[in-house]
Amino acid sequence: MENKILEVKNIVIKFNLRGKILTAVRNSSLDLFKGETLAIVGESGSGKSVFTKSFVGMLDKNGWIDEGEIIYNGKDLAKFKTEKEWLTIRGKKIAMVFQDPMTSLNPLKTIGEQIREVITWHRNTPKDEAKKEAIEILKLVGIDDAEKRYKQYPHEFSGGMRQRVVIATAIACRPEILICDEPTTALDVTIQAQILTLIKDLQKELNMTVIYITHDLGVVANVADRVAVMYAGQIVEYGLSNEIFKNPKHPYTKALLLSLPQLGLRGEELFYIKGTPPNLYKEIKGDAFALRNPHALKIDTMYEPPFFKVSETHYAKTWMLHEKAHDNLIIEKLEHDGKQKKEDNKNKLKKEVLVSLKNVTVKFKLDGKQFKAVEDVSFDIYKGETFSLVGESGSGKTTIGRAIMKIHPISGGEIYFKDKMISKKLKKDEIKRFRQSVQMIFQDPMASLNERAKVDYIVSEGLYNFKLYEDELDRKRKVEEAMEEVGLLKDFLTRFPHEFSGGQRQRIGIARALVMEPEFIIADEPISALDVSIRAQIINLLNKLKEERDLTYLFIAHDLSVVKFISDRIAVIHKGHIVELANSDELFENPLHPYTKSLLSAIPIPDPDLEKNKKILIYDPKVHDYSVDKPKWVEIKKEHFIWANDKEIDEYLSELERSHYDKEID
Amino acid sequence: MKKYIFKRSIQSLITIWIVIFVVFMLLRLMPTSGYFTRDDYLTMTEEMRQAYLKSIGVLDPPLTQFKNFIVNIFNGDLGRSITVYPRLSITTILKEKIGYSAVFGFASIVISMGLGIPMGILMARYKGKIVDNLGTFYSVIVRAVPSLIYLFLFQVWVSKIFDLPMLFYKDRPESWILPAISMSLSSIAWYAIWLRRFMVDEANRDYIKFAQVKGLSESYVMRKHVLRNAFVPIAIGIPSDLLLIISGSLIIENLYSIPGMGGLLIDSIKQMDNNLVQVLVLIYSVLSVLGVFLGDLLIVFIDPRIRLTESED
Amino acid sequence: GCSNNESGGYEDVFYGTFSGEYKTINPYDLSSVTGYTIISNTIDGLVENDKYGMVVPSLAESWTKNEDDTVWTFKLRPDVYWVDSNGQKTEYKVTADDFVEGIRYISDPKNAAKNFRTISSVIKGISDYYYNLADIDEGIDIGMTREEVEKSFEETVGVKALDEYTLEYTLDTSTPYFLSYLVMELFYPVEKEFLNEVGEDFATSKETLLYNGGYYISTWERDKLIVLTKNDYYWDKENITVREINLQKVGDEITGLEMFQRGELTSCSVSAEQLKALDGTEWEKYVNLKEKNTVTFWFTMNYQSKNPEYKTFVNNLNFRKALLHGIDRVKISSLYEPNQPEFFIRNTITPEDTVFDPNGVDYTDYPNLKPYKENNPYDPELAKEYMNKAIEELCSEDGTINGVGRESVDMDRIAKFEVDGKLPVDIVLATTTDPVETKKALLIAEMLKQNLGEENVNVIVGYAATSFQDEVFSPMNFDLVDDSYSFKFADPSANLERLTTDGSLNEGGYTVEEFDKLVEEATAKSDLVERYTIFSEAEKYMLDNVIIIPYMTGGGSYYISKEVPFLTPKGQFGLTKYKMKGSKIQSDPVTVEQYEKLKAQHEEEIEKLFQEGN
Amino acid sequence: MDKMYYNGTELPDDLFDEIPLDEQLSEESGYSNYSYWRSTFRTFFKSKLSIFLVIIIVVLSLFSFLYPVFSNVDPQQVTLDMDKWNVNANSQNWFGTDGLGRDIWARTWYGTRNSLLLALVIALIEVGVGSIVGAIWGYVRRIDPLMIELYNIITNIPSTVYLILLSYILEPSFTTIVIALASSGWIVEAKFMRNKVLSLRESEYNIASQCLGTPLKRIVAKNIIPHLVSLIIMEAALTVPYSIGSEVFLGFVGLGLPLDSVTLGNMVNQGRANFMLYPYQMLYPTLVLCIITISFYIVGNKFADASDPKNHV
Ligand SMILES: Nc1ncnc2c1ncn2[C@@H]1O[C@H](COP(=O)(O)OP(=O)(O)OP(=O)(O)O)[C@@H](O)[C@H]1O
Ligand SMILES: Nc1ncnc2c1ncn2[C@@H]1O[C@H](COP(=O)(O)OP(=O)(O)OP(=O)(O)O)[C@@H](O)[C@H]1O
Ligand SMILES: [Mg+2]
Ligand SMILES: [Mg+2]
Repeated sequence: MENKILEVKNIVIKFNLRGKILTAVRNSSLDLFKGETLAIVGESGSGKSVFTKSFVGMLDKNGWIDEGEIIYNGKDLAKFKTEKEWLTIRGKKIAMVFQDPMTSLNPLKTIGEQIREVITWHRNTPKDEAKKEAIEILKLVGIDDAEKRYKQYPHEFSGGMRQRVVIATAIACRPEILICDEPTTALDVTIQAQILTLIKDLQKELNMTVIYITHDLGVVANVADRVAVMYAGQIVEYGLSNEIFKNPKHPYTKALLLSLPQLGLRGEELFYIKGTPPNLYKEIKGDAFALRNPHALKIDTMYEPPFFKVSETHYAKTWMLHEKAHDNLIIEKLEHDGKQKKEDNKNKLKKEVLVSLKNVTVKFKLDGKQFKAVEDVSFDIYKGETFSLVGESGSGKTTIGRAIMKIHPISGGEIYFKDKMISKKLKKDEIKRFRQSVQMIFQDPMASLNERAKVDYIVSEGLYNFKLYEDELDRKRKVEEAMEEVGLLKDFLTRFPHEFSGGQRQRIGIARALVMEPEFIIADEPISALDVSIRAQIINLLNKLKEERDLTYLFIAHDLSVVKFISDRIAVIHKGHIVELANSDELFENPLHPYTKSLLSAIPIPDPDLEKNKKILIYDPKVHDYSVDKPKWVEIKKEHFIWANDKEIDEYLSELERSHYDKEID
Repeated sequence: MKKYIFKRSIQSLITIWIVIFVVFMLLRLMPTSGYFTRDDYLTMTEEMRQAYLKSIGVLDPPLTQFKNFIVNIFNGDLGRSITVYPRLSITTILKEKIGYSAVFGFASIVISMGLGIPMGILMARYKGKIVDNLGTFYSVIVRAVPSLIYLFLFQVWVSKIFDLPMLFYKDRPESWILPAISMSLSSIAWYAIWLRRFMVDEANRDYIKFAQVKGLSESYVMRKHVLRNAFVPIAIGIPSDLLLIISGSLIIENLYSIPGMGGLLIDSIKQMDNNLVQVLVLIYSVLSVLGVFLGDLLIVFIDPRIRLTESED
Repeated sequence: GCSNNESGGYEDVFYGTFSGEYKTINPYDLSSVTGYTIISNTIDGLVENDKYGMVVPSLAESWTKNEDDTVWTFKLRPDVYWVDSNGQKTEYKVTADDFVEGIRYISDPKNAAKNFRTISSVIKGISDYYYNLADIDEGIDIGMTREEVEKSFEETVGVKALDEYTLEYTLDTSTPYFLSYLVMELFYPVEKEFLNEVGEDFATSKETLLYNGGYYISTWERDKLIVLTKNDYYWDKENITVREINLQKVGDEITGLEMFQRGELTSCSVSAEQLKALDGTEWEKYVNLKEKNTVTFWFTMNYQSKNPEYKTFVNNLNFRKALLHGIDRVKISSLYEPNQPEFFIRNTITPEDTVFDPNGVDYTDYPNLKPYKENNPYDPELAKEYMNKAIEELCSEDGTINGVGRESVDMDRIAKFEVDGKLPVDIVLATTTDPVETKKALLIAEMLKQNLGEENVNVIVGYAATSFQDEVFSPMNFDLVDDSYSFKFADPSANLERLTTDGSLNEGGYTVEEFDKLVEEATAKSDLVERYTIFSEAEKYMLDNVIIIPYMTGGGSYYISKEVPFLTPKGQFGLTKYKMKGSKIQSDPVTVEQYEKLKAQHEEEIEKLFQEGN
Repeated sequence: MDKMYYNGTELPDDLFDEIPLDEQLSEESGYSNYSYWRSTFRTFFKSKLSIFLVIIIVVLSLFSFLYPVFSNVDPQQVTLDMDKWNVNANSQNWFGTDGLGRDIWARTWYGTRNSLLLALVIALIEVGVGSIVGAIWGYVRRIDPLMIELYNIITNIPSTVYLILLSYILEPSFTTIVIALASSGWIVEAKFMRNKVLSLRESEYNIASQCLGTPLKRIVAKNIIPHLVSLIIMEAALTVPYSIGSEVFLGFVGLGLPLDSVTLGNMVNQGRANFMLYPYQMLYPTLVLCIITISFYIVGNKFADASDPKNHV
């Protein structure tokens, strides 16, 4: 590529943390070319943010650039000391957008003012002119009614809109480089897709250079011209988007791609990366990934590999590319396995109803006002199946799970478990039986374990509550068994939760549920807070346990790609209503409800060619006219339910016929 | 919004009622002999004492007394003091005293905001530097050392050093200085410390980092973002502060002989001047409840987030 | 600084202080020096004292009395006007009616006049009138309504306005010392119409009071500042030499001396400790000692104590003698006056230099009392001896107190403890939380322990935190208490009558029939020598039997002042001594030397007066 | 690129053999050595000032508690010898004597012991009761309106009202003061704890415990209280200077402990009366008092900082 706009050379970034030095970025280099979109991918803690923050001098106070150069416009930014120097760069030349749109805007200032002040500040534009310009920019990022919106406060905007505002602020001064640090992680898939499109469009329109940071390889395929993969503070592989996706060379890149659930097949183990990422306090010797690489070479543990050239644009930092190394076989092996098992997933559902919700409504009081978080929801969960609940954030998924768990009281309808009504006050022994048979796994492994208790107590908590053991020895045995089952070592029992990584903690959470020997487990987004390389581990574990213990799952997620892989049936929930419910395959083949369609269209595909041509459907609830014709919950096809009014039902029916016809033709 | 104000006022009213009622009933627990000074008690026969008690109405059933009290209040009659200022109407007492406390209270608020806020800003701005350390040192002293001690030493030494009068004289302006300053000593620290704390908290927020990334200079960010936002929680307390200036400071009014409200409550409790105690408790609780209420309202106006949650409903 | 003063360089404002307790200017409800100062300077009574202590006419120009001293008639000074708080003459004149109205005011229990009891047996019918009203207020049916009783005032109560300027008092018994009552505020006049006009607000502010004295209250800021300004319409305005009396409130007495030194005050008191600190400074030469006064300090013993050990002992004369001899009054006095503490001890109940018989003989010099007056009973050895005697009489060999067993004593707020019925005897010494009182109590406790033997007595100091009356006297929660009483009028009965078995000062619950009889006998006598002789016998009885233990006079504190001494009225009781009439304030404090000189001069003049008089 | 050599070293073939995956090692790599308490203490003790002050507190407390054991000077011993009254510091009476010849050095240490004891007991009660009530209050939604009302009421009634009433109902003593001072403090602590608990309550691990059927008792004991421990320590440390200050104040308004009980508050107030003459009588005890209050105050704040995970840097 022609002209380098930014040249980063051998950057080492260190932090002083609790008296110890931590190396967050180890000797990473990067070239950025004008007009391109570079994606930096890597899991949490790999150093993406720190690396890019150093380009705008925004490292936290305890961190510093220890070595290396950042050349921009002939100047070495790494040598900048004063705020004044940075002010010539920040916002004007290099702008940055942070991860969380909820917290990036000052809640006490109007949206417009926050954009306007940048323009005024940098260009001394008079106020009204700057205001006009700000409104233009708001329009540019797709905010309708910009004049009115200009005067509103951040809290009057939805998450997606706020993120647009943040981006608008960042581009207000037409910077040359825009760094987007995971700008979509807090957003729902569909909105995420919209923001990605926006960035792409802006980049073209303003001829910016964009660095896009994400932990999700799937997302990258959409935006990036080039991709750099980071692991443990180092860039381990970079190349053109296609090269990375089609021909990954570093074992970590390969493993990441393989473990994407999009590629997995239901009823079969996903590929997963063992172990957990290294921590950066320790000095890393050799290849950081070696400990988790089942095909690691002896040399990996001794020497840090250099970059090997794969093509003019593609380099990878692994000894595997050394001519003496054996070609490894992972990909082939997996593809092979995959093919073999493709048809091997006939489900033998017994159709015995285990959990049943009938017209359940849950209300919350908010500032004295009631609002319905879940309204009139009915479905059955059959014994032995994995039933998934999918929907955007705040749609009421967790609430349904907690209502079943009797954490939130329901204000309407009934919930049955094994034909017994449980949505009323239960007797003591009924409670005991219920708590034993129904367990929950939580979204956030960091928050769901009591930091001040030892793992031993955490796992035994349920046993203690109902005295489910004969003696101390029995309890110990049970706990150890559970730990073993989730693949954790017995030694861990005496440790505290904070000593574990996210994946390990999630497994502790699962062990805690397992000791109770439940029949039914509600898994509330058990993987969404986990690192990419860990997700597959947990999914596999859940699947394994289901097989072995004949468990039934209610699996909650906001992202269809995971769900597709593990679910038997899927319910799509939107704003407290379930809008569609069908068998997994059926739903993917014949989505009817526009919301379901938009969710499906937003699933990232880890293939740049496909992804770049993908069209995202945007769901607009206004398409429904429910003012006269009230919607209802109907079984539109065998085992395919939908929330629609009569008119829509007719439409959906004809749509179904058409697709059936299409298939016939096929 | 209206509904919110309405609800909050009802709630405040209930609190005031309960407080007054509880205090009123507690006061009935006190022995009646406390209505006499030693001299009185000695020179009176038992009959005289009873007659006296009856004449001041403390022998009625408590609920009747409470009713009378409330009825009188609504008629604008706060009653007369019994033992503290025998037979003097309470309205007169308050009229005389509130002025002094209010003037000093107001002066002290002005001084403490005038000094405390800049001090807090400097401390936040130069966190960890000398200014910050000095400010912290000052506030530690003021907050950890019992106020009586430093106020007393301040009075004795400073008046000596600057040759200022040790007592307050209405007609000598220079005698207003020491009490006004002493009264602000601790609130200067209060404003400084909290403003600093809020500013430091604010400065760590994502949107402040984002504002910096936007290329705005540190001082601009400090002024337009950090300071403004940090001032919101400080502002909540201002109505209370303003209303309660009339309550005066016991120690300072005592040390400088300011005839304000400061010691009135303690005196009236010690001398069991029921009427006065009740009125004072009434006033204080109305003011403090009102202060909190106004603080909450103020926040509604300066913090747009709150307005929304209300109007949305 | 004398010389410069003689050329007329006197200051005309008096700067003083007052502390917290001063709350009201109701002339009939006074309880503090400040109150006395204000009222005595703003309102005049019938008579006053001059600078030698002689009774001289004030609003009364002259007076006569009947044969047996029961009817007293006063001729008032004409055309004296009441003035208001602006110093303006009002329409009201001071008339005989105003004096009648004063008596009417204090005789109504509703007005809760302080010290009413002191005069309740002086004026004829006043006591019945008062208690009738009290009964009615309390709801007791006495066969009359309040209105009826009030109407009966003129007939039943012995005070009458014979005409505009003639006033007559009719007394219960022969009262030759009646004039000494008249300097009390209770005999002060109040303008009837004005009183009716202001009603309940009377004397709650400077506007609701009228003045006929040398000054009027021109500023009265509660708890802050009181200013008395010279009354231009005063009948004796030539003698009002200080234009203004300015009293500033101080929260803490601590600051007084400091303020004086900074020139902010005309006069200030000096505590014993301050005195010591002034030693060797330039201020030393200015510190003068106040004359002693008629207040007597004495120990009250509880003869009905809840503490069985003490009760047994206190009813034994030897033990009481041990106490009498075991208390080092000089030491106590030196808490106030370290330089010549001996001067302030007083072992008689009646103050010396106060009551004189027609022959000019001091009552305390009567043979019954003279030995007490002159001898300091403090004698630790004797104390020990008496203590041992008492022990011998009351205890068995092994130190068990006869008839006393293990018991718990509950003097609720003051002390709560167990007695074991063995020596040492527990003694509860009750005191207040006032620092000086506390100090005194601790000192006394130490004395008793040392002088009676730690093996014999154990002193428990109990503190009354809020009200001494409630916590100590009413429930009789004490064994030993130290207290002081002022002497209210010029007759031994002032104290002795109150000390009888049923008297209001018998807080120890003793029974002294013989004493009662003697007092009764004495009061009936109108011949003063005879009367005093019987009183002295009665007093001797109290002292012989150590029923109470007087030990110290009031006064005797130090002060520094710019006010020339011996110029203002002098009086042992009533309000006269607080008058500023004739006062002169020089620009430098009065030195000891100057004081001594003036004192000698003053005494000389008195001597001369006496000789002339006799 | 020639890959035969790495930094000049030859790379033998066998280096390129696969090695088996060590499960244990791969899992261990996620192990973090972070420990909340260790970090808290490390952060705390990183400050030399903290160490110094902790040492001061320990030494002063030890000394004041051991002094009565090893010394035979009776702090209450009055002497009749007037020459020994109000003597300035000398070799025999290190801090001099007071107006009755009592040894101020001995009194200071007895006073320190008593004041510390008083303050610690108050701290214990306030914070103890406060945390337990606060934990329950925060956890049990139903009682919230009631408790809020109670809080408003208790904080609205001036604490002098309780003080006096309590000294009527109870005997005036150490206990009374403790109860009186703690009577409004506990609810303030409880409110503080409640706010913390509210944020803890919604945390997932509490929901998890509920799902496991853990009874409230154990949730409070295991899930809530342990998270409050650092707050409890901090609050307890901060209550100490506050209680000592209150005692001084009570002495000032005449509601303190009996004058013959030796406490720093009483000594300061007694010394104040003679300050113009014998400043040492106030200054020495004041010095000790200030050292204690300031130390506790700073230590409390430092601990608060240290126990905040945000500061574990
Ligand atoms: N202020 C800091 N002090 C100490 N360590 C830090 C600091 N900021 C980041 N680190 C450490 O540096 C490493 C890299 O952090 P970084 O934020 O760059 O990760 P990331 O790849 O952006 O992860 P994520 O996807 O979670 O944002 C992490 O181990 C982190 O703990
Ligand atoms: N305890 C509660 N009190 C009040 N409102 C609540 C409570 N819990 C949830 N809600 C509200 O109910 C709605 C549904 O929340 P819920 O947590 O069920 O959503 P979700 O689909 O699980 O979202 P996410 O994907 O973010 O977890 C949201 O608007 C939420 O704010
Ligand atoms: Mg990051
Ligand atoms: Mg959820």
